[in-house]
Amino acid sequence: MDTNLIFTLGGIGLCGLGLFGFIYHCHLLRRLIAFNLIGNGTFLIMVGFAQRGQGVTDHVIQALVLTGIVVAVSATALALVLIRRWFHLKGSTQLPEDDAS
Amino acid sequence: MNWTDSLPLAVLMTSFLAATIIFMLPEQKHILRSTINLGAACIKIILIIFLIQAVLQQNYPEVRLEVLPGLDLILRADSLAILFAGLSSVLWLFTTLYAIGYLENSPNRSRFFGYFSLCVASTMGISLAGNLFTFLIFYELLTLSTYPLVVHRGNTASIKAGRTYLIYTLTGGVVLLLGVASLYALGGDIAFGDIERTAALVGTWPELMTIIFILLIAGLGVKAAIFPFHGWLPTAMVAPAPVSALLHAVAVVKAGAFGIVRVVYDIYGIELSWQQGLLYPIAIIASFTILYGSWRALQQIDIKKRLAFSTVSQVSYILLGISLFGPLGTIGGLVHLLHQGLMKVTLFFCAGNYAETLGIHKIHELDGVGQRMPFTSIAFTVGAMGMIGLPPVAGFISKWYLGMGALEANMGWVIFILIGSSLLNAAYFLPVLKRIWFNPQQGSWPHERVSNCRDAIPLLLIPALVTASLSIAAGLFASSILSPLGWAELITLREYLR
Amino acid sequence: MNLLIDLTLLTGILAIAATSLLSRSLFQSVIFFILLGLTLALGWIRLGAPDIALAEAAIGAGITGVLLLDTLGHLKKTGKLDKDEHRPSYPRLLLAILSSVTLVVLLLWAVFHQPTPAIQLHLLVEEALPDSGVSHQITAVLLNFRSYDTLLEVGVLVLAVLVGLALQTDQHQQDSLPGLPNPLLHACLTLLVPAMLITSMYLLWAGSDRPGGAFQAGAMLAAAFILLHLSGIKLSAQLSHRMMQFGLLLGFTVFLVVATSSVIGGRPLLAYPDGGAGLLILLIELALTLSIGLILLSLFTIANSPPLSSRSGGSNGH
Amino acid sequence: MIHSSLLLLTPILPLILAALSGTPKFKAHAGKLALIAVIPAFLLSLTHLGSNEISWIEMPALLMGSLWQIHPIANTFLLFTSVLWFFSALYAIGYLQADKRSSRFWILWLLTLSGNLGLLISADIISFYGFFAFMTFAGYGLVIHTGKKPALRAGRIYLVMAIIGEMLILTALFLGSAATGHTSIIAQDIASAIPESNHLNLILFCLFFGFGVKAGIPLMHLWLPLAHPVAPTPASAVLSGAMIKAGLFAWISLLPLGYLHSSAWGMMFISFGFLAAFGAGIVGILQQAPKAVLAYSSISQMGLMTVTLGCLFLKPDMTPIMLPLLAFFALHHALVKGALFLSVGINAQYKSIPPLLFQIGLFVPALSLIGLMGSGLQGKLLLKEGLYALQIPGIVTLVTFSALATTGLMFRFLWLLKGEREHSQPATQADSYMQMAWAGLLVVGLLATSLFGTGLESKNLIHYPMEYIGMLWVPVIGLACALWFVAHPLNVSIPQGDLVVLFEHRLRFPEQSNPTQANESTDNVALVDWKDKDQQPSPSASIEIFSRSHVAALLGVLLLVANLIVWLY
Amino acid sequence: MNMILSPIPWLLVIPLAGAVLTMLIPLNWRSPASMFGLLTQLLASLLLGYQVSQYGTQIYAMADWQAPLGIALRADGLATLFILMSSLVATACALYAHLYLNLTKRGHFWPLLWFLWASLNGIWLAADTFNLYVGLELLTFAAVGLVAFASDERSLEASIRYLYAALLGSMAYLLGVALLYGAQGTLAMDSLAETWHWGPTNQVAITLILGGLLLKTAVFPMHTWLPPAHGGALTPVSALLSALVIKASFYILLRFWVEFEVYRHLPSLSQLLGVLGAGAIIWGGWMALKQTHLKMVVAYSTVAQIGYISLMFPLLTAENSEASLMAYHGGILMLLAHAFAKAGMFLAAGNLIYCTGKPDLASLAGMSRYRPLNIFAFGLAGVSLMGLPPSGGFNAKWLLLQSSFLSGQWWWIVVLLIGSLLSAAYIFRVFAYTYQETEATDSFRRPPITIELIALCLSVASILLGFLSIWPVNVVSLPGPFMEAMP
Repeated sequence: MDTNLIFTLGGIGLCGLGLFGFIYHCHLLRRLIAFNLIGNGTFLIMVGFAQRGQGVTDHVIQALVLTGIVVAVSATALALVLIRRWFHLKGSTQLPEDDAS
Repeated sequence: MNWTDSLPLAVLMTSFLAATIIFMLPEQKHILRSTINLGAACIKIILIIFLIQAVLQQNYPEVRLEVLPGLDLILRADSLAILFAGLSSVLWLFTTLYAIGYLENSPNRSRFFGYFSLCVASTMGISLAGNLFTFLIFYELLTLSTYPLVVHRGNTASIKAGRTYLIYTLTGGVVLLLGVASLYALGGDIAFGDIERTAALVGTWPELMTIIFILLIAGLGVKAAIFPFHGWLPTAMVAPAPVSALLHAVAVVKAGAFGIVRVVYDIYGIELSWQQGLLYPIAIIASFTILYGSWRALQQIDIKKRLAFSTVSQVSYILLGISLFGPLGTIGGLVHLLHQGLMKVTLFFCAGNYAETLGIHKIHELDGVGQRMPFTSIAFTVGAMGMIGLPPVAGFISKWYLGMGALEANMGWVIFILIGSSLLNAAYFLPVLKRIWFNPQQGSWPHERVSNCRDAIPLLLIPALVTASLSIAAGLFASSILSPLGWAELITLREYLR
Repeated sequence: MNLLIDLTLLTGILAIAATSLLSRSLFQSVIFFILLGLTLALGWIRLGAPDIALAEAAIGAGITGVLLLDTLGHLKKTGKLDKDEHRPSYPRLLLAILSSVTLVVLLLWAVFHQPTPAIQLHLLVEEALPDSGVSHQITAVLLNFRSYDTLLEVGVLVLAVLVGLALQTDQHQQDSLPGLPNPLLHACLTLLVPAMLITSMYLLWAGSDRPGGAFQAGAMLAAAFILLHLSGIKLSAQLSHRMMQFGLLLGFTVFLVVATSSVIGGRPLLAYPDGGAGLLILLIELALTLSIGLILLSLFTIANSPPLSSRSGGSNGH
Repeated sequence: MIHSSLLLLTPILPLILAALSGTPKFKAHAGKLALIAVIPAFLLSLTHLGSNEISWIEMPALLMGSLWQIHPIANTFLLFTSVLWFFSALYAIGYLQADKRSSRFWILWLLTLSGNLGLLISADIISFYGFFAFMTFAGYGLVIHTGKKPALRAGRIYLVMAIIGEMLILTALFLGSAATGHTSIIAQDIASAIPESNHLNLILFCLFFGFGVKAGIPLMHLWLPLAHPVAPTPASAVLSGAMIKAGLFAWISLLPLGYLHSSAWGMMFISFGFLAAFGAGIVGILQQAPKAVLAYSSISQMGLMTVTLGCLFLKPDMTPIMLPLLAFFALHHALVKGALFLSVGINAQYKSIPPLLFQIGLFVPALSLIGLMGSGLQGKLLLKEGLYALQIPGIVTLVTFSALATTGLMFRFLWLLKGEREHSQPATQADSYMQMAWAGLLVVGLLATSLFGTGLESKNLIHYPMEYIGMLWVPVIGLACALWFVAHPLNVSIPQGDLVVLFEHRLRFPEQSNPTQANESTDNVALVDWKDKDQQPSPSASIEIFSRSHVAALLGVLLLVANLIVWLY
Repeated sequence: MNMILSPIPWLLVIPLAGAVLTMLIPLNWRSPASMFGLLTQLLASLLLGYQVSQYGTQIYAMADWQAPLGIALRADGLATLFILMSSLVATACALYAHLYLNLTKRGHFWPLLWFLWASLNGIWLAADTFNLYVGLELLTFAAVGLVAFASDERSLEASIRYLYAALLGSMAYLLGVALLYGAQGTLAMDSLAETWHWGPTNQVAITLILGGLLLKTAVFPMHTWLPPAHGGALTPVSALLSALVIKASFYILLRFWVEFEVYRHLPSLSQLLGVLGAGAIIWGGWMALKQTHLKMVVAYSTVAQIGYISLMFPLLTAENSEASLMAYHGGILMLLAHAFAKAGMFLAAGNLIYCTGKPDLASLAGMSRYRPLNIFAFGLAGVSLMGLPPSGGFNAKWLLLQSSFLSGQWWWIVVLLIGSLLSAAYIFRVFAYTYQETEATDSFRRPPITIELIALCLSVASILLGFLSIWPVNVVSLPGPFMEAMP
């Protein structure tokens, strides 16, 4: 039971929670948060799992996670731009209910 | 590389290029368009003459293109190909001429003639195809290029008819595709005439090859309008007359029939098909279709519908001929391919003339039209006589050979089919002729077009007269070497001596 | 002891995440989300990844949180925030539970059957580090070994702004939010902003041999800019549009130019000339920091500004 | 060379003239063209008269290799055909003077003529069949020329019967040609090959009934008594005189006469022949229209010829002797019957003719037909002599007795003409064309023996007066009976076409409830109704109705019969 | 070979530089600059095509660091073909957009297009799993931007939907990559393939990657985001999205499938993909048949076509190596034909809508009279989509059929055939509308002939592919790691 494994498990939990939220929620903001949860979970898994395998601190994967975080924030920002536009046009915070995710 | 080798491609390209140019032309350039159309048609005929020469010298020009590994696109002019290509090219010329007259002052001519040329191009492709794959390609192309012609009028009826047409032909195409694909899966690329390969396959997988045969025939049978698959043909009658002529006389139904000829003769080989017992069912279905088509034709009151059902019946003559094992039956089937084309096109031209000049669509409106439009009526009479099978019109020649072929193949009962069909043909054509010639005119014509011609306008009349004369000539001079019969005999000779 | 901390953190993370997801109030969700980011930063430190911890705190929690909050505020202002939020349907709940449970089970299964990796990439990194021009592995990976990824990643950032700008359709938009006339904030800012700028510079500088780097520095810069923006000092309005754009693109452009120059010099793309790696990396990082700062700011302002109505756009076609 | 060109011209000249007469320029002179049209045929037959020479012309490119030839038997047929058509055309010029549709009539006339002449010179079955069909279908136009209701009905039945006949013929031709091993289409070869065919009986059946339609054998005769009265008189003349012989000619060319000895088929022919000879007599006597009587007379006479053919199945070796006799008898009948038909038209003009001449003109052909005068006497004697030589018991007696029927018919005919003169019709204008034609035909018919009988060993009856008396007793009995009937009228009449009436009613009935008909648009139906009430019924509607379902029914029966035969043999 | 002559870096640099440049220079300079870019890009693609077909697969080490540590680019036959395809289609769409959009829109369009193109080229060439992730994200953003670009409600909704789906997909992919890295310690595909071993970790990783990519490719039950996105975007964008963008994730999937020999170890997953494909064919076809808006028909058609392409997966598993090769060729050809045909069809559809001014089918009446050339273009594209000969679509279908026959998986034949009937049904339904003649007076706008010609060119290309199929088939069969991994 080392740190890497624990945080990997944490990542798994975050992913599970995030996926649940992403599917379950209709509200676009909530889904965005859920997405970010998945993202964070994934990052945790990336680092934790890789380091558990390598047995040492793995800088490569950390660099990748950095990239991932930046991408995630861009995605969030982009989504927010769209959501706000959507809200502005339709006054709604969710998409018309014709499908799930 | 002989220069004649590129001829098949050139034949195909004349129509393709014509189609492309016509599509590009603005709607108003009628004269230029007509010139291109007719010019292409004439060039094509000249090319075909060259091809005939080549084929007579036992030299079969061929063009090949590798499309996929082990799968070639082959254009090859053998004698059978020339038979069909010749018919199509000649009839194309006249149908074009007719169409120019028929569509005078109507909209959308650019579109019409473009697809028209495309349709002919695909017919050429069908006739010159050197293997089933190539055949399939052009066969489907034909479906596509005729659809816009069927729906050309754009009213609800024609769109509905177009849908029916598509449902039938595309389903047929799918079945055909299935057959062709499975054949290829079994034996790879089989060129037409390579019947030894098929024989080997049949030796290995007899049941499978029988199923494939059925698939192929069923797929092709849709276009050939054999019995359960004939439904599209009468509904497609809403198309303008030149299209009906084209559909019924040259392109579509013949493409199906021609395909069956190819499958039976050049894929399976006539002897093999006979030994496998594949021909007998075809004979039965064809016979049934012959009688059924005629029977339905009797019940129609619309001229074109009646002609359509007549086509259903007549095309099966070709199949019947194919299914009779023996040179005479083969000759009969092949020669009917041409004869029926000539005669049916004549009839449709005439029907179109009646509709266009006097607005006549129904049979009972024909009373006394012989006085008003004698030349058209003469042409119609010739066509009808041919359909009934009276000499010297071409129809008799085919019927004669079919009958002889049936006896040769020891299928005497076929004679009664022929006789019965002739009876029915007489039953539905003679009353029409009687109306035309002997009934007095009833009131005024439904919709008379003002013109100072006594008959239809020359552009409409001449093609009808020419094809009528051709159908007489084909019968009258049947024994000359370049007649359809002579050519069919040549093919048959080569087929059976192989 | 460490285990205990780890487990506590784990529990905390999961609990906060769950709260953030399931909380009735959206505001609460966002707050908990930010909290999660901070907790995660701790976790990253525990995982031996201070760089990520920094980035997580600055970007994951900070910028994302600000963006979310700002949007939330905007939604709140129009007052329709929770109105049309109806309970999701039952099948959807089922689907959600099912898929997340499947995912978790799969992941657990995968994690507990981890094989020993055949390749030890970190050894290769150690080996190649001297040639990379920097002494910090992460920076080496980001800007030398896998600089191509980074190039594309900056592209992603630029692209996000670009999309926002394209949607905005009109460059001279007025912000909907007025500046916060909060004197206290103003006072804080006078202290905070310079400090943040310095931190940012430091992070950038430190990146070559210890945790820190362009992204963290950029995030810090952005935070400063956003604070300024919120306090009414609008960078985007003051800079000319062209300048702003140039600033946004500076990092990417420099990166690209360096990359291309190596091709022209006969080397593979992005290969630094011998000995020039350190300098060039620094140059790129500098440009990147500025650009990232501006980009994140732009993302904030773009998201912040209401778009023009759709009628002005798309006059030509659908 | 000259023969070849004449052979060619024989069928083609009428065709060309038909095309010409369609043009406005020649429209007015179409009748004269019709006169010219027979000239090549006539010349051809004259040049071959009496010689045994066979001229032929081979056209390998035409149809499936055509062979046209003229041989002695055909020559006889060609001779009377051309003569009869010539005089009938002459007659028709007068007959149609007031007819607006004469143009159409002449075109059809020429077409029919072409067919009729062509079939006589065709040695291959394809041309033969072609010309035969041509004649049949063009002849339809002649039958319904008047466009009146009975004409249309007759035309309809004519057509239906003709088509059935055509199809039977075609079957026979298929099988016949197949019998030669698919090698030959020459009639002669086929005739000789038929006995070897597997389908011998089917072929004979088809030939017998197929051509029997034209030749008017019982059951197949239905159209004859209908068509003849309604057709224009000159058309009736050629129908009954010339075209009816086409059936006989076909039999002669295609039946395996001389190759096959078959008592069954012989008896079949003989029994049908006698049935025709006597049955037609009885039915004919009960007719009301003079032309109908003549039509039945034709059936009766054709019966005699059928009998002769039947005899040849019993005694094949006699064929070469009998055929010329038969041909001559046909010639006689054609000319005389033609004259009789023409006299129906002349009947109305009796006032313009000296009474004595008129009476002679009526009686001479009648007597000739009975066999008491002129060519009839000669023909009948020759025929009987031939039959004697066959040594088939009873035949000659029965043939002799058939004169009874003929007498009755002729009496009835003349009686009806007399009635017409007295009662109904107002006398019409004299017409020189008609009278000329009538007179010409009379003379030719009377002198046929001396003019055309060159090839036959003619007997001068003056040398055997007793024979003459021997021939006389039957007609005398017939006359006596007839007079008795005049005194005691029976008040029985059989409708024209006898059996067809039964068929028609039986077949027509379900037509009223034909759903397909009802389904046609309602305004259409209204149109038909209106037409029905008007003077012009919608004839084609009814013919379509007829054809639509009942041609098919007939077809079914036909196929059934054919299959039965196939199975039986 | 000299490094400077290799077109690979230029294939990435030019679009990226193009993106930067077009953002910076004034609006009215952007188009000419882009035109120049298009030209160079085409040249570079052709050069690459030439080099690869001459010298075989090329490996390009980024920043001169060899693969496990650095990032390698790999131009094998498959990648080259896709580069060429995207160059041609993107050029056509770009020219179209230049004529179709107004100045401002155009100004924003160019950088997005260049980013899109860069990401596509990056994905085609990538040989590194994480690099693929970044490429996918770049692609997603560019695509979402392009969708949202129409700035109306529909497109906005579509873009949000698209973004969410794409983000989820990317994240699943990333998770898979994380597991792979954890298990094997490398990200480069070559070294992954070398050290691959089928433990649970890798299986889960592949499942996750599969899921993510399926979502991004819009394979059947996860397709719902696609029709609104593709149907609601501006015409040239729709064309780009349908023709190229969805192909990217599919391409990655294919690479994984073959290079890691997934087909061999998880055959049931292959069958599952086939089933999903079948579902897509039928459902997509059916939905296309029910649409009332022209572009939605075309968009649903994409769903169905993806189904066709997915049918190659179960067929790849065939024991008969000839059959699997055929399936591979068929799938690639289908993909290629779909790219051209769908682009052509979208452009033609866009022209029609431009003419009528309304997006619905019913207002197309009389169109085939008014714009025959355009209808012709639409029809030609339709021919390929229906899989009717002569067309690339047909050849592809032919190969798939042959493959199904040879591998004995006959059930796919049924699906293929039903699918082509369905597609014929919905395409001809559109046709029927255009042929209708109504009394209403025609008030059509006339599009410039050039944009019609562009649509026509693409459609004709899809038809020509039917005659030239041998070339792409040969190119994708060039030897390389990918082909070695093929069964």
